[in-house]
Amino acid sequence: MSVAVLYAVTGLGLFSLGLYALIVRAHLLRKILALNIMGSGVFLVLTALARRAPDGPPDPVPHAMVITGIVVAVAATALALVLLRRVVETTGQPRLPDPDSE
Amino acid sequence: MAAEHVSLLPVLLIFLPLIGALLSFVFRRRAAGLGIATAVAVFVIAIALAFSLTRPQRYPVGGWGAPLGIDLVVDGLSLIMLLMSATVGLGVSLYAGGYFHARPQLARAFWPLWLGLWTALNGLFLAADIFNLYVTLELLGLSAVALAALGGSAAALGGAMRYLLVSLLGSLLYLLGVALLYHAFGSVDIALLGERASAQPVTLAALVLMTVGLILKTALFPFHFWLPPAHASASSPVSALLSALVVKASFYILLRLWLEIFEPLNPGRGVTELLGLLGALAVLWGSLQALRQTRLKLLIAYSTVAQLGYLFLGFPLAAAVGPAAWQAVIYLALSHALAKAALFMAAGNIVLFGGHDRIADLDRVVQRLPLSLAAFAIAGISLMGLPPSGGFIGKWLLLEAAIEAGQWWWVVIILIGGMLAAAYLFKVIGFAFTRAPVSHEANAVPPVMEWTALVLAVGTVLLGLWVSPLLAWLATGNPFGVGP
Amino acid sequence: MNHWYDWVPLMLLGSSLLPGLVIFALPERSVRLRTVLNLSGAVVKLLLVGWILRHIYFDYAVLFETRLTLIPQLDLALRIDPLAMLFVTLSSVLWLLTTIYAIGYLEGAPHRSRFFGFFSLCVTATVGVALAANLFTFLLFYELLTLSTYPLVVHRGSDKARRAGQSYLIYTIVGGVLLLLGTVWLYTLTGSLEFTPRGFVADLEQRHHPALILIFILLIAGLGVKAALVPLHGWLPQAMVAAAPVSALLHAVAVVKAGAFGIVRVVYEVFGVQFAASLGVAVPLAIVAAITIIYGSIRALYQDDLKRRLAFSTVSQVSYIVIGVALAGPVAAIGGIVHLVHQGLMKITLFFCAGNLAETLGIHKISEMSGVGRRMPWTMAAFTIGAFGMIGLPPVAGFISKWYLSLGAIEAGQDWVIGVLVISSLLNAAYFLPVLYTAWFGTPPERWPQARDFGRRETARALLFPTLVTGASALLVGILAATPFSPLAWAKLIIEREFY
Amino acid sequence: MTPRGAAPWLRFSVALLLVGMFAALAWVLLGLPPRSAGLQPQVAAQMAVSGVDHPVTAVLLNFRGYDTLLEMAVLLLACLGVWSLSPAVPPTDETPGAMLAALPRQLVPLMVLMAGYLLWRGATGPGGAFQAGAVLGAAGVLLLLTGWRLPVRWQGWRLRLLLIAGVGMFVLVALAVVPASGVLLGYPLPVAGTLILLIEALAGLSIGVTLMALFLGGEPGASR
Repeated sequence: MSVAVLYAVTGLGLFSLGLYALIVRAHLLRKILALNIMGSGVFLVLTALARRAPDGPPDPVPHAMVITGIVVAVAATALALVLLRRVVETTGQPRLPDPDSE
Repeated sequence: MAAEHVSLLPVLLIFLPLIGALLSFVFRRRAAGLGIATAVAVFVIAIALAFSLTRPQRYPVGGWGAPLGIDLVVDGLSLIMLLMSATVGLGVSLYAGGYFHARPQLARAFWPLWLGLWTALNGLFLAADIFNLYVTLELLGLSAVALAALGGSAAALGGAMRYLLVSLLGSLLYLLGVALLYHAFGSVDIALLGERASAQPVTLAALVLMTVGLILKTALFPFHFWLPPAHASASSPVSALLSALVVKASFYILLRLWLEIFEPLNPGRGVTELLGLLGALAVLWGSLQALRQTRLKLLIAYSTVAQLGYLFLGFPLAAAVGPAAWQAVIYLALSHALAKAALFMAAGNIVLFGGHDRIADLDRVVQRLPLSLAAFAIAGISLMGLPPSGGFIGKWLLLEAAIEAGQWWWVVIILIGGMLAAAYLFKVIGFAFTRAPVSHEANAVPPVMEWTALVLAVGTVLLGLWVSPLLAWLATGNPFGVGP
Repeated sequence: MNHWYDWVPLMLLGSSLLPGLVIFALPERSVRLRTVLNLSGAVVKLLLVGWILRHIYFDYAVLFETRLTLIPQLDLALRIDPLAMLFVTLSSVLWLLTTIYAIGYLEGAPHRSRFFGFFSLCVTATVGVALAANLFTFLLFYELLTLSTYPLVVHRGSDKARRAGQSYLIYTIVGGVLLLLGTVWLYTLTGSLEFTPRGFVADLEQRHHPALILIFILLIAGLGVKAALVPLHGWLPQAMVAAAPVSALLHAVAVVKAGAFGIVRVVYEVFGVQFAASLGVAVPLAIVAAITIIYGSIRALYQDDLKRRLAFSTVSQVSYIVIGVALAGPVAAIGGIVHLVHQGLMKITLFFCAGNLAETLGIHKISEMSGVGRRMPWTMAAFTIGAFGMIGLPPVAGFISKWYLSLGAIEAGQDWVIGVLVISSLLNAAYFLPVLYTAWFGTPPERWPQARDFGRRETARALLFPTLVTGASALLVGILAATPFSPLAWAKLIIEREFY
Repeated sequence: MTPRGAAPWLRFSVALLLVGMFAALAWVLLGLPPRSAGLQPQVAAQMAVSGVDHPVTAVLLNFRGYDTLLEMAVLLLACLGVWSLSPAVPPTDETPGAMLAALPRQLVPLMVLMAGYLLWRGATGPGGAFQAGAVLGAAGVLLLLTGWRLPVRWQGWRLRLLLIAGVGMFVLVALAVVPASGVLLGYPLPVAGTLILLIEALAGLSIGVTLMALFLGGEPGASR
């Protein structure tokens, strides 16, 4: 296993861990963090595998994609956090309302 | 590096709403005017594109061309989706002009967000690059969530939160699929991937990840749980946008990937049958839930769950009879967009007028809003699949495909779905005729809101009569390939 | 569509559609404008019909057709042919009369714009059903008819009306679904749905025959809902909750006839009657029709509510048309097709009369009719003509139908049908004669349930005039059956096309 | 109250499922070819006409500039979404301690300088608008944390103009080059470097301001 693939598999691990927390944890802050960890996992997969270029510098395209992805993740996280604050303000609870209680 | 002359119209469809969003953000007081002007312009350009497009066009942004650069592609399928978003978008813009007139606080948030969402939609329908699709998908998701939360009620915020989490999860699954495909085949251009991709584990893994991510966003059963609360608790113009357009976008991506990358690799009947089965369950479950609802907007939202189910019947049917099934599905999607927008608008008028959306007490309201009721009924006819309507044509084509395929179970689902739709819609329409005391506290509904609902509803009837030109447009560039 | 002739079918539709749409938009109080629109629409349609009939009579070669291609091979097509004109003429004449009647009947009632709007839509749908040149177009207008009659059934807004509306919808929507399925299936086999004299499916390979039998069943079941074939008839008696003009035009003529008319089209111009017989589906259809005839008559015997009795009588009588068609012989077919017109005239007369009784004296039940003949002699005279016709007494129109049906049964070698006709006639007599006896010879009560005063006349002019016209017509088409312009002559012309 | 999570059996089955997913995907990754250049050769071949010297910057601002444009729209729309949700967190009146008050005075100028350097550096090495914007945003956050408040006159249209400046300039350039090169975002080579620097400068500024605005958690000066 090359180093590149090792990093990529680590990225997969982060992705899986994040997904676990996203499903299992009820606290919204944890869910938001979980999504961030998943995102980092995907970014790691993208960049790590770019290292497989036989000679010369690594493939720059995935790097550019990751920068784009990070900005998107920052934006999404900011929106999620503010939304979380509003949910806590209106319901008093940092978790999703029961959909059946409408 | 100057490319051959290609039409700038597709580019304008992305940049006009973006510029509109920026301007309406800076010049807040003029937001509504700017928004409506943008909407009219986008609509006109979409129509112009429809009449000028004779063969599919590829537009290399920056002049680089795939795989280094990003290409935009217009073919019949994108064209129909663009027309759909242009028509519903114009309708919603006019409606929103009336709706938000009395709520300037919300209006100034609505216009830039909505125009941003429109940018994302048009960009998405034109994209030919799976990473670019990811960016448009996120732009779409975030603006949709922000719009869904605009209502500000606890239900709206909770619904938006859930929507955001699901949307982000879907995007990440999709992005992981993009990463796999790029690193396996060295391109993110859909056409190149279609040429290079071969049936191997990494392709299958990408297929599964991307499909799961996208059906999450499309709210296919059993991932539909987030849709009804988010769509029902949003403010009415937003509900119309979410149900009519936003969910179609992720379906569109799925369809594109499927047609150009995955289907030629023959991933096996298991995949298509499973998607079809989930679609069938969505039709049944969504309809039954709609029948159970006591609130009008929730009923309409569950109806969306059901109607989205039909789209997935295309997978098994296209595997059996070829492109005709996709034609049917796209026609259904188009009709649903108009009909659902009209329904949510009419429901919005009813809520605005009577101050509530309890179905059992609607009789006090609907009789005094004959235009909205007419819009509701006419749009309902299309959802039931009764003639003359686009929904009828779509259902006819789908039935034809199912019968030709000899797959009778889908036939039964399609027919039962239609009857259930009639049941839950007539549950509402029936109240138009009961004798009810006239309510006293009623808010005036701006006429433009009633008329736009009605015009969109009548649009579904026109879709039932003006079929062949639309099908001819859809066939531009043969987006569904040739049948088996 | 280059010649202006080709717009004629569209004009036939437009003459009721446009007034209908305008009427929807009218405020409740503009009574006069609404009346003018209604009547001028009806008159224009009648003039068009007259012009077309004259045209066909003198120059049969001209074919009027309006066509819009929806999907390749699938057209929205309206065509004028003799069978279509039979139904169009019937509906146009009766629409004018019923409109006059309804204007009188609904004077001062709420929501009249809505009522007349949907009324016009119904007539449009009926004319569309008649003119449909293929099964696809037929289906389209057939469903439109369902949708536009629903508001009329629930128009009163009472709980009872809503329940009736619900049951009407359930029946008709399920029927529509069956029809849709049959139609699409047929289309996948043939690639065409154009109505063609003597049918267009006979050329299909042998291996498709089981499918064709199923398609036939689906189509007939779908149409049978509106034609009220037993056991699909349940909605009809319930729908009697609607106002009298609705019962009269729609539930005695337009809706049930649309079903029966569809059966005629399917048997003759989709399958072809010979081919249907060779598939072995014609005789079962005749048996279902026979059961419906007997069952409807028996149920009618037990109704005290006048409109319900008439409704069950409709169930029974409409199947005369079906049985005539199913017997697969030209003579019986003439009987069946001519009954389309005859039954329409007679039944609308009866419903008008029932409406007159209800509106003038508040009479809804047969047990309240004692001696009403002396109070309302003109109305009851018309009623008597209608009832005699139903029983089949000469010279009223009903006799002609039954005569041809019986001859046809013998010709087709189905003698048992004569037995059915005889039993049915006896039953008809059993449920109509007592009514007539009470009405003419019973003692009038001290006071009527809800009498209204109309001065020297027995009831409002707008109510009496249409009743007398239809009653007289029912008599005249019987007496003048042998003349060249009678419905009978027209039916013979149609049958020539279908058989030879 | 802390919300409880899923039931144990659910956790267990989810964990099992995810382990399976992880294993399957890891196996897939192991199956990828160990050597692959991706698009690196194509990028290298076109570097000369990209207007910059650093490949990542070339991809971001030129080859796939359209992605970057949309991605800046994502950031802007998220900010719009935040603003539409709530007004800014009301500032506290606590005066920071001496240490905190002194810190930004030392650091912020340095950070601004750093941002400028990163921006300029982006043309030839790692760096560019995003890195610069991030540092700028951090400077803003630092200021806010130490009691600095956005002046009222900067809260209205001026702030909004700053927020859209990056996307706005990008859109402007993207369309303005169409008459010259015939294609959207097709920079004419002689001015490509300049245009990219122009876009990057405004983008960096907007990103910094947007990050700071996001940190406020709502629209400054708005009332609910």
